[in-house]
Amino acid sequence: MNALKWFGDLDKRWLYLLLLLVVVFPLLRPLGIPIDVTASTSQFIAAVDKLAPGDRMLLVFDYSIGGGPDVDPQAQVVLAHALSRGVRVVEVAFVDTGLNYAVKTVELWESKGKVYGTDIICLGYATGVETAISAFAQNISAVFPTDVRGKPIGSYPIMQGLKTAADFKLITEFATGIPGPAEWIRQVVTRFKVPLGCGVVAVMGPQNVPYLQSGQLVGLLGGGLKSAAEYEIAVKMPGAATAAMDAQSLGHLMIVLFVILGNLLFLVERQERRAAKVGGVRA
Amino acid sequence: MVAGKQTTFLFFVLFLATAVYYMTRAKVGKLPAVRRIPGLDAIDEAIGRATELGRPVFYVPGRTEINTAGAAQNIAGLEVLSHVAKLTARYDTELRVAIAAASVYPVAEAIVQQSYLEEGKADKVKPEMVQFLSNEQFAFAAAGLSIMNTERTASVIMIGEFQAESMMLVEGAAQVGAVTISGTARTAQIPFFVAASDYTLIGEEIFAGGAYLSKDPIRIGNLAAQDWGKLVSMAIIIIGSLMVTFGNKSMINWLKK
Amino acid sequence: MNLATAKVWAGALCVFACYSFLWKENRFFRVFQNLYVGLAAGYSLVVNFNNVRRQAWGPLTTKGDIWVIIPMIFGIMLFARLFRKYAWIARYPMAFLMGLGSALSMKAIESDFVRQIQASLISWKGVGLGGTLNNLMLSLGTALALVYFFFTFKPNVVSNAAGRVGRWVLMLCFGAAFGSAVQGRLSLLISQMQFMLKDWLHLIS
Amino acid sequence: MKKEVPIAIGFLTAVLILFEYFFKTAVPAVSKIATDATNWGSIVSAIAMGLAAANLIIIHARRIRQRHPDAWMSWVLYAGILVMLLTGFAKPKTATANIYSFFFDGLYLPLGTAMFSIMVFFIASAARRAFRARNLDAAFLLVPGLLVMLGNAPIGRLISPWFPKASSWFMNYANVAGNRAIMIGAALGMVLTGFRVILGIDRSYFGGE
Repeated sequence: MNALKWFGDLDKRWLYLLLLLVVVFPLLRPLGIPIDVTASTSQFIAAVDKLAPGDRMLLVFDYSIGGGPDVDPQAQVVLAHALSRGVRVVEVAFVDTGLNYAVKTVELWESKGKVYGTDIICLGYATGVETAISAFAQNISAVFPTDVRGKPIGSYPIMQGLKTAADFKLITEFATGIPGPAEWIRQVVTRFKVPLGCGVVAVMGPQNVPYLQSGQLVGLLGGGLKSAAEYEIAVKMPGAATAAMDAQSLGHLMIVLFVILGNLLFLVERQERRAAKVGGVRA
Repeated sequence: MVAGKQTTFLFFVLFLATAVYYMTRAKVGKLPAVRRIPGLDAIDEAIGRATELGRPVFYVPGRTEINTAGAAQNIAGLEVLSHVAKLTARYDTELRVAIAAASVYPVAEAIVQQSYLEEGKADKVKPEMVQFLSNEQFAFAAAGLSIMNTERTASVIMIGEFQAESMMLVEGAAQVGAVTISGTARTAQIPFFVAASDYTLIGEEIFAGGAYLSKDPIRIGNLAAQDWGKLVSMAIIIIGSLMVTFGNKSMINWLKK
Repeated sequence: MNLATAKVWAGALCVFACYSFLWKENRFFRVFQNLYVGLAAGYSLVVNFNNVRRQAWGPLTTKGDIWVIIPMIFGIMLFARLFRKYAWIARYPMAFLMGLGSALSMKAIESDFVRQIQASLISWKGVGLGGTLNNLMLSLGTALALVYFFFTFKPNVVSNAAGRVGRWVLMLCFGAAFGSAVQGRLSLLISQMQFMLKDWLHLIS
Repeated sequence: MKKEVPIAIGFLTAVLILFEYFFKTAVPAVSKIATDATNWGSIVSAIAMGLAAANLIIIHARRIRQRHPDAWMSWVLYAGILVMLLTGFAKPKTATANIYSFFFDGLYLPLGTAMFSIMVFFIASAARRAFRARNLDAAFLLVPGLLVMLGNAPIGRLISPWFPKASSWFMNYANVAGNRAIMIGAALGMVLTGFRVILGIDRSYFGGE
């Protein structure tokens, strides 16, 4: 009883500190809680596995700064998986800050021995959201006459024969808001029948499940960082997301505990109020 | 007609026609009774509280630009703002309107000016009343938190389209002990509002705000048209599902036309 | 100190500034908040200047597209709001923006109205009892939740009961959405801590 | 003139956009005009950013003039604007670009992610304070909330395989049903709000005479 009251009166800053410690501890000392690969993640992996070496995949960085950390690990592992299978990757962004991530990713893989313009390329960022996506899908070189490094895209081997969205074997898009799966389905999937796989922040996951059910998406990474962790485990490339999962588990437990304790406290207080009322009538 | 939009167009026209019908009825005084919406009733109370405490009312009419698909929600927020600004003018209460979209700024500023003019307090309008904080999501949220804390805001009202910053602002308001009234039609944000604010307008309720508060007959007529729209959609869902259950897909095909 | 290290240290300082707010609203936080607002405004001015240059100035000077003069004049007319006497001039561009935004919002009649109704038409004979209940939830649940939003119809016993159940459906929906949002928000804290422990303190690899 | 012309402008713009939406196949030429109008919208709102920035500068100038205790912070804000404006147009790989990159990557981006990441603490305190089963309605909110939180973390399955299943049921059914109702209702509200603005019934945004 008293412990509950103590919890109820506890300065909220102690809750903050507790949550912070619970998150930091497993990052320093991993616990190794097993991670299950869900069906929608496996579906996404299967779509990438279907690609043959030399096929071209489009990777779209539609994410903002704030939500980026939740989806960036997804994009990184999908890219690593695709490149490891010899797939060639074209990167674009339709959110301005997404370009930052795209450019850094290209530099990372260049340092790992991939050849810019042959294995991987970054075209740049186009403004205009849905109208830009639509224009891009119909005629790539009209929206991006040059790549992010300022050279005509026709001068790169990877771009040979790429005219419309239909020339990609798979499109993967990672989003934190608008544009997201809905815009890509409307503008690209319905018209060009290209398989589309999407990765989104956890908040957007549920609202996009219907697209997976209706077959408009071939894969959905709908759980933010957790989906990235599942992907990393399934393709045996454990990275930042896998390392984060223990912290995720403990953090969830902590918040659930706060809710339960808050409710127990509420019940106790209500009981006491009722008791006090009854006492008052008798007196 | 664009393929796949015929039924949509039919609904669109029918719906506008219903609205016009109720608007003309409303003009001759045949007004439907509107059910109570506690979140909107609480607005007067929230401003009264700010007046008593001598502290400002903090208002946010959504965060998206006026030339995007989120516009209607922001316009709903701006309609409520015009009511709020009239009250703060009447009671000489401080008002802080925080703006996150450049194109909303001139509109909000005009609305506040108009409201003060109507209350005969045009000379009381100050630049601080409508402030553009930032169009960067979390710079806006941080600046909002700073204003709430330094000016000890008594009441916080947020109606319009919001994204992730919503939780930060309502919880920040709770921390300075402000009464919070919030509302949005953006489904991903409603749960945060419900959990952390004192009153929440859910989805369509924000569009009723202007009518409810101004008691303007034309807008109240609009509410009746909205109700018919919902009744029709319910009927289609129930009848259509029954038809599908017995293997008849003609309703679905008709909607797809 | 090279540029990369300087960025990491600056980033860590930002984290301390923001997190200090959790202790108490303070001046350290406010300094960074003002810096952030300044940087954001500057950045946005640069981006928007480039947008105007690309979308309006470019087509005007290189392709001779004279029509783009109209939005440029509209944009300049907005500045009339700074002068009370001429404020009415800003009405013209504002009316244009409001008309445009209203029309774009009205397109929701298809995606959020017709298509959502269409998606709710599903067979109540699902696979097994569970499937039936699921499908009933999807279509009847939606229909009942709509009752909650009735504003002007006279309430009766049936609509009151339906509205009550509808409210429960909405609450279930909000609870589930809140729960899943916790996951995403927690991920952001974790990656922030990964940055602090890895890039700044080099405690993990 | 001061009222009728603006209303006519708004009305015609809206009719153009909606006409294109429903009838572009009948009159293909209208598509280009509608796209142009939408682009004009982004040009006007890009220029509006200048007005918004002017407001920001004016507000802070007033703070400085009124000798507000935090007035010196307004200078920090001005410095932020100035730095971005002076370095934002630099060519890549120059010294100026490095300064820009320091402020953009070293301060602007981290401030965004750091601000966003403190949100979970607000959720934690709301969890204790607000998430209470005060009545039946609140219980309907609480139960799926807890189940989804447990089901969405790897540890949930370790406690019981039932948690992820419950979580996905709530996400795929209850969540979808509620969301759809909100969307349908809100769509009606959006159409009528738009309709009122287009007809010029709501003109509070005119401000003044």
